[in-house]
Amino acid sequence: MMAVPLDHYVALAAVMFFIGVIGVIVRRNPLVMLMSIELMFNAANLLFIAFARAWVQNSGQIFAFLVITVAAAEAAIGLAIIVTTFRPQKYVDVDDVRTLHG
Amino acid sequence: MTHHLLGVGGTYPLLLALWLLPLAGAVVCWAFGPQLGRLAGWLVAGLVAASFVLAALSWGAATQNAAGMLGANQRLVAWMPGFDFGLLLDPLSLIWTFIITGVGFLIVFYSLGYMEGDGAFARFFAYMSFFVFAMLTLVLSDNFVGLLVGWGLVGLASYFLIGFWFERPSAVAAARKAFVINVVGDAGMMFAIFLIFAKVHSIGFGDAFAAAGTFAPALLFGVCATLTIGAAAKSAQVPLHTWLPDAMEGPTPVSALIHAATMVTAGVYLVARCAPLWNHSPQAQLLVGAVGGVTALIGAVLGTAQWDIKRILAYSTMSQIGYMIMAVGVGAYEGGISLFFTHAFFKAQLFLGAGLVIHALNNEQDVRRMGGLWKRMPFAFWVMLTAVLAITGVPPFSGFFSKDEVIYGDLQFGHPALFAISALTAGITSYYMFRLLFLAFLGEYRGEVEHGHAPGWTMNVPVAILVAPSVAIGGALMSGGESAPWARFFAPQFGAEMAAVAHRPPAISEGMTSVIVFALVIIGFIIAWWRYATTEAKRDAVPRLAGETAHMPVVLTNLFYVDAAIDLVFVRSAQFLGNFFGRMLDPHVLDGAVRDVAFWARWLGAVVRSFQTGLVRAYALILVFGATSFIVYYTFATYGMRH
Amino acid sequence: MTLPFTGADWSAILPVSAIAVTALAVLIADLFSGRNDQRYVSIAIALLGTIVGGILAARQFGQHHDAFFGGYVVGGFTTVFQEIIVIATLGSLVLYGALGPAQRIAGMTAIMLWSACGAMLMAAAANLMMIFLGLELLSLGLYALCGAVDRRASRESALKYLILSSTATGFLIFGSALLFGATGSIRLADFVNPVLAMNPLFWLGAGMFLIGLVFKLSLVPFHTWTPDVFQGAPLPVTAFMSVATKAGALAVFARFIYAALPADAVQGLLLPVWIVAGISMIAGNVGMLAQHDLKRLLGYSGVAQIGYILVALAGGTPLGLRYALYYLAAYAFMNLGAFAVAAAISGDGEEGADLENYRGLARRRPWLAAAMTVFLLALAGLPPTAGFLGKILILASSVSAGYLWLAALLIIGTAISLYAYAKVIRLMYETSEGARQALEPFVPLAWASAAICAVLVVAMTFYPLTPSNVLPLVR
Amino acid sequence: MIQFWILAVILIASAVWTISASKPVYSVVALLLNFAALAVLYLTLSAEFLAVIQIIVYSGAILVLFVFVIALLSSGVAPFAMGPNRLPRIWLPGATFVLAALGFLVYAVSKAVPVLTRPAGPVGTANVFGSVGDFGTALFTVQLLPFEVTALILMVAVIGVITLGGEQMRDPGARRHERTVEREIREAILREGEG
Amino acid sequence: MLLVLLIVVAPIAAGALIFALPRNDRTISRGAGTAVAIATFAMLIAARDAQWSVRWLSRPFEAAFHFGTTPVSFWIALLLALCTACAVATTRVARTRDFVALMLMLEGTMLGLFLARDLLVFALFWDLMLVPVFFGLVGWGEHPATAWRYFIYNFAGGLTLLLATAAFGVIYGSTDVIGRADAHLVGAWAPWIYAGFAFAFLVKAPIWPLHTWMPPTYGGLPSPMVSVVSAVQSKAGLYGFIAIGLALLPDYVREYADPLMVLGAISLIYGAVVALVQNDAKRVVAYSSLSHLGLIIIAVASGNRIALAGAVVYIVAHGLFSAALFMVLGYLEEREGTRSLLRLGGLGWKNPRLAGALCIAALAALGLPGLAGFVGELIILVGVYQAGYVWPVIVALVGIVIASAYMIRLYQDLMNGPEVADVPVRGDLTWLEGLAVAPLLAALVIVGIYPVPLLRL
Repeated sequence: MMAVPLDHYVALAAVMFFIGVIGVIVRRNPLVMLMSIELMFNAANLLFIAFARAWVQNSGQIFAFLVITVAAAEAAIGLAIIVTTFRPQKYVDVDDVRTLHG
Repeated sequence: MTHHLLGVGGTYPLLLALWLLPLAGAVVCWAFGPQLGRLAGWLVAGLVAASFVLAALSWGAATQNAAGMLGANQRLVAWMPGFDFGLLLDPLSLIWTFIITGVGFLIVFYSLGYMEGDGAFARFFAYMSFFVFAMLTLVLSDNFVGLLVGWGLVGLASYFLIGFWFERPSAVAAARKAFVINVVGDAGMMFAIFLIFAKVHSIGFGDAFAAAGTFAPALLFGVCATLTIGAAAKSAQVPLHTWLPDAMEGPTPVSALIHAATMVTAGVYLVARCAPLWNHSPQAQLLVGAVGGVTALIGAVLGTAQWDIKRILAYSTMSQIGYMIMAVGVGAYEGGISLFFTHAFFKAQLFLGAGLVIHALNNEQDVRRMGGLWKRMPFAFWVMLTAVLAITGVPPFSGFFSKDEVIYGDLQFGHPALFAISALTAGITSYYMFRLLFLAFLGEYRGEVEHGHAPGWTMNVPVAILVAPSVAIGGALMSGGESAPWARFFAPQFGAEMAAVAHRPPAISEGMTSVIVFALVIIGFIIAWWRYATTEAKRDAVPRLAGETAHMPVVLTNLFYVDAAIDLVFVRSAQFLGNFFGRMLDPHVLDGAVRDVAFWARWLGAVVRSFQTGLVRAYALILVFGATSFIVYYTFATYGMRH
Repeated sequence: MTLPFTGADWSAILPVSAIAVTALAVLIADLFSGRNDQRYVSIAIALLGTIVGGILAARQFGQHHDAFFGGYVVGGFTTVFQEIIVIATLGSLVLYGALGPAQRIAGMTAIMLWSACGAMLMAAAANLMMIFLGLELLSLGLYALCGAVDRRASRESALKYLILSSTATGFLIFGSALLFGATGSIRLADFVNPVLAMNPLFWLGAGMFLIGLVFKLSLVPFHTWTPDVFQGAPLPVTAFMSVATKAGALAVFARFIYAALPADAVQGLLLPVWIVAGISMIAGNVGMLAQHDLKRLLGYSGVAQIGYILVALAGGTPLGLRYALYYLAAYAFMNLGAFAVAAAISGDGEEGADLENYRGLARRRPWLAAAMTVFLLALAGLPPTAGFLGKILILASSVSAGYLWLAALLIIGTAISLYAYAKVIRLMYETSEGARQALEPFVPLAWASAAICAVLVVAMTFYPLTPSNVLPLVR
Repeated sequence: MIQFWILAVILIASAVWTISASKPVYSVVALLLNFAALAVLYLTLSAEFLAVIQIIVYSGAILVLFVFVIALLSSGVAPFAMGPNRLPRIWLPGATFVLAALGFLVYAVSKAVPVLTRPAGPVGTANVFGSVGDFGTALFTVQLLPFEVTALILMVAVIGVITLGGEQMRDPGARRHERTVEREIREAILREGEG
Repeated sequence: MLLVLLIVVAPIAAGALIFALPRNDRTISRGAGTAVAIATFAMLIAARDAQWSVRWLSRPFEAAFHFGTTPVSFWIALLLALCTACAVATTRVARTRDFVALMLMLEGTMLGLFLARDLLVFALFWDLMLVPVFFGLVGWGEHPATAWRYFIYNFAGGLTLLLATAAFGVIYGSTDVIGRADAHLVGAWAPWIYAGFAFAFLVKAPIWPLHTWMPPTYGGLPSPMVSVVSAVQSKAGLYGFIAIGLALLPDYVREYADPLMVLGAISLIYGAVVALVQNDAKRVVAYSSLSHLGLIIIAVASGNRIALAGAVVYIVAHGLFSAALFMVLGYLEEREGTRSLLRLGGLGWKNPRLAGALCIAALAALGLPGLAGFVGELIILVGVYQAGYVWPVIVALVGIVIASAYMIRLYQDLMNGPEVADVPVRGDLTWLEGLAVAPLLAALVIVGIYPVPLLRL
């Protein structure tokens, strides 16, 4: 049944995670950063589901389900923070937010 | 055998009183000085006199030889095993006690007049009384530590009295010098104590002397050599003599008592007291004898080049103590002690006489500004004359007998070189003493003081009393060789040792040495006369003295560079080190890192802060950096597990 | 369909439920209370509910039950951590008074209570799912709390915390997935399998899982958010974060290393953590050196303090956990106390943490200064405070475990920290002219909190409570 | 196998597009594509329910939220122009290292997968594995507590958003003035060329 | 016996209570402070052999709040109570109330240290006693950097002490060991533990090259506090060497005696020559302390019983004379506004009591026979020589000679010489000041003559 070897899924998830991490450190738009984080979450989800399938364990699927739920909540809060932070600002740029440092 | 107040069987109940009375005087004068006023002086004089009386009463107890123990004992306190303190009064300490209390009383009495009107009258007598107590501690102690305590305390008393007029910078400096050099001596003695204690586990004289024969020669020499440092510092022996001439900054009675009669002879006492040690170490004897001889000569030579009347006397003291040290060093204990005994009288007389002059001339001390004083103060002249005759060893004055014993002792104990030195020194002594006498009393008066202080009876009486012993005591006690009272008095103490070390009779007989020495004395006298007392010399005194001052050999004016050498080697180098350590090493090297702690804190903080740029991307980068480091680690750590 | 749970399962989550419900009660009460008294109503209800939760949690001490199929473990270990979290919550709630009258605090109060629930769930969680959810419940609440005050710094701290924490959470989830992949289970208990010690997937999974944890523990180099967020967040939130987050993460970490790791893998697997703990002890303390803001300084301080606690765990010995708990409790009191003093000083909550405000405090408010001194001494590890005894215990533990290099780094770090703490102390006792003259207002709740903490910090030295039956209940 | 490769290419391409798009809206579109492809992949992995959820929650709810926020922010301020890049150049080597190490991570993880030892349980359940029934049973029995906790999480999200926004909604007059002042200050600072 | 606990707690509690007095109170706090210090003195005598103990920790090692004097610490504690009483009685600094409170806390913490029979309690009070001094330096010091230097150095020592204590406890199983004859630690760890202790003790003493905190601290602290600090706090390190080093780790003290002795000897000479050229009177005394403590370190390193007996005498003697010196210099500074040897001079004429007090203290410091300092030096060196060490004895004797030079210089530059015109002379010691110094001076004389009780170890 497992026509596709498991390590393919793992590699794919790792690449997606990697792209997500890159997105967080190279982009300056907080929205895109948040999307990159969603990418990371989804990479993990893919991994969960692939492993769940491999182990025939639905706790992995439920974990993925919960991650989706939490990601939704996090997106809500994160977007609220971005809105409150950047509405008074000229640019939507995280480099502009640096009163706290040192 | 009955027990009575004067003590028999090795005790003397009044010993404590004899010892502590002067301390009481010191404490009372120190605490209630201003209230006592002139009474302070009388009180001290009375207490010292009482001590003297008690000392005289102790004769029987001190000289008895009960149960193999000579003299009287008094136990005081025991600190710990081996550290037993007590007092011991035997013939040796008795002689010193006599001089300390007897001459001391006379000088204290004299001071009543001399210090009249001084702002710190009571303080002076407190110090004097304290000195007497300290000196008694020194000579009455039956152990090395007690001796050292006395040794240190007399140094302190001497320090106080040299610096008595402490508004004078020169007096302050002299006091400091005296004190520090004396501490050098204390340190030497301490080392000797360590050596002895490590060997015999006791500080008592008795234990140490009883074991003297069991000491290894090198150890014994070490003990004696370090004790010699103590003796040299206290008795102004070369090269630790430089403090003594400076010490003349103190009041003249102080010079008479401390820096002539008593304290400076402590070295003599020490060597005599430790005779059992020295007797077992010929090298040590030679060392001490040589130190004494060289000091005698150097003191005499330097005495010829001085102009300050007290400094001449100081160098004379140094020279005479050199004699004594030499004598006790080579083993002629009786001779050395006899010179101490007679010297105490005539040197005190010289100082007190000089004090009369100085007092009369409003503290003028330079002999170049004296002259012709025999007309103004004949009493002083006669006093000085008899004392000079005594010190130069003119028979039948007391100095003759004692000096004779000393000089002959050198031969007797096999040290011809020392004999030659001491004979030569006798001639030089004669020269500078008569030089002093001639310059001060003959010729015309060269100074400006017309009406000085007239000495009161309190000053004249003690001086007059001193004339008697300095003239006669030598003949009375010391003539007659082995059967003289002096020799018999010390026979129990030193007889055995003297017999043991006595060599074959020397080539020159005792009478012959007397003749040789006397001839040298005459030569010295003649030179002095020729230079200072001929009619021309007296007439041209002022220009001739100026010329002599100008042409004085540089070595002599610089006192053989001993002061300069000590200053350079010890004082300057210590100060240099201190400055280097305290102003360079401490703040800039040892403290370097902590000194600028605020700077380093800011710098270190800045390093960490530089990572906190406030940029969220930078933070994310650092975070991911950490994460990848983790993962790299885990990858490598699991490398071996791969299939 | 009947639920496969017994009464014991339900009673296990009673403390957490109580606090969660209290949050709802706060929100509801807020609807019915007037504008003037709303803050006190909120605080009072929240305090009451938290205390009830604490009591309920305390009653579980000594029990042992794996509720919800190992999702929620009841036991001494859980209880101690939960109590510390409850204390942190109480100590932070009382500081809401310092936020200024304009701030509506009901929402914040409720969120903090829910965050506390998250931390308590972390303390009890024994599977990856519950750990993740507890962590997220805590974090989401904190994102909101950090930005809850209408100040630039507050918004900024929320943004930074959000982005960085989410990234770290990404690592944690990915690590969880790998762990799940390596074991086929999400239960920590299933990880204690010698085979896994040789499984690279397990190692990598554990490593990435630990990244998420050390981020929450804010160890260098995962600490970058800490100073900024501590400085920017509202004071009560900072206080809460400084203790509760760390207690929760530490509970997970401790349970992970004590109950989940195959024995053969412990040494190698945790080495990076000990290394970053060592770096944290130095860097955290160095970071304090040139700070001008008390909250920021305490942020750096926290970085180092957690390093100390990890040193206690380094041996993996049963006693090490106890000392870590002791130090954590002590740390809770000293930190909460310090924040209480800070709240009393800053009064209206507007940037009051600037250290300049502390200059000459001893003249104006000697008791506050004395309390602050006690807390700073405790943080520095000086007697007569629990910090001193805690350090001794940690040192003893690391020495007996053979981690001498960690002990040495602890000593060096402490020496550095001293300068920073002493600088604040000196500032308070300085008598210079530049100090402000106005007397700080009397803030009863903050003062009381500071006093209680000070007493406890000292008392803990002389009567050290180290629960003896914690360890058996970890597994 | 072939569908996996197609999906993999779509996933990676859309992920790269997400993080490299010049405008956030494009990122959202790319992400939508990504999520859709993921949902398909989930279907191949017997996770039907999750595939549905993925589409409904992620694509339907979260991404809409993103679009909404983009619109909200665009209305008020200059549309997504960037300020000056303040990240110091010193970070470049650091970033290079991090990227290299991340690549390494991908390699390491994919190579780390061991041969799984299948559990001995009935494979027959595989027929229903991932179905809504199977999933729901587990969710409401064994995993009930996590499910309940998500309720709290969502509650926190709701109250949190209200709390975050609450201050801004009150007293708009003062708020506007404040914002004007702040913007003036910021522009002045930007003109100076430093923050 | 609870009295022992009271000795430690009473001063600390009293110090806290004094804060309840009115802010600008002077007389009550001073009087109360003196009374408390005298009371602790009396209690110490009453509780000489008493002990009090309550269990503190049972894991990772046994520890107890165990208090009670040892034969050595009894005398140091008495010295502490005496010095505190004398110093507090004449305190005249700004904010007297706070200062007196600090002094009492300092006394209490140090009493805790010296009465501790448990290593952990010892370590606790070791760090604790830094705090009052730190506050003293912050509140009354001359330069802020001084407080840092004091704190950083001593805390660094405190930390190694902490580490060593923890290691000792873990390995030995108990820290309740001070004053127990059977507690010896040997093994691979023991040298390192000893090193940790020794570092702390050397910093505290202080011994070259860890001494640089000391001169500015002694110079900067107000004289009542510095007299207690120099008299007693510096003895903590030496006491540590005796009660911990020699008692618990004797093998290692012996094994590493030579380096210790070298450090002691360097300190001895270093302190002496630096004291010789200092122009700040307090710094002269500070560096002289370095020198004197070097001698005690030599005594400890020799391990000889006689030397140790001497060390106890010298510890007490040094405490007495340094306290007296700092107090007298403090009175002088209060009057003249300076303590520079270059600016002062000739004070002796108008101030005989001041001069007398300084004189006795200085003479004791330079080891004048008949005073306490001499007894200590002599017995120490007798013991050290007996233990077979010759060169340290010679170094010590050189140090004694230099000591006489700098102490005489100190005394003469202040009291002798012509009066200096630009420095006003504002009166001799008052009767209270005299009364405060007198016990110290009297004790110097008594110990100098009859040190027997101190020698009974």
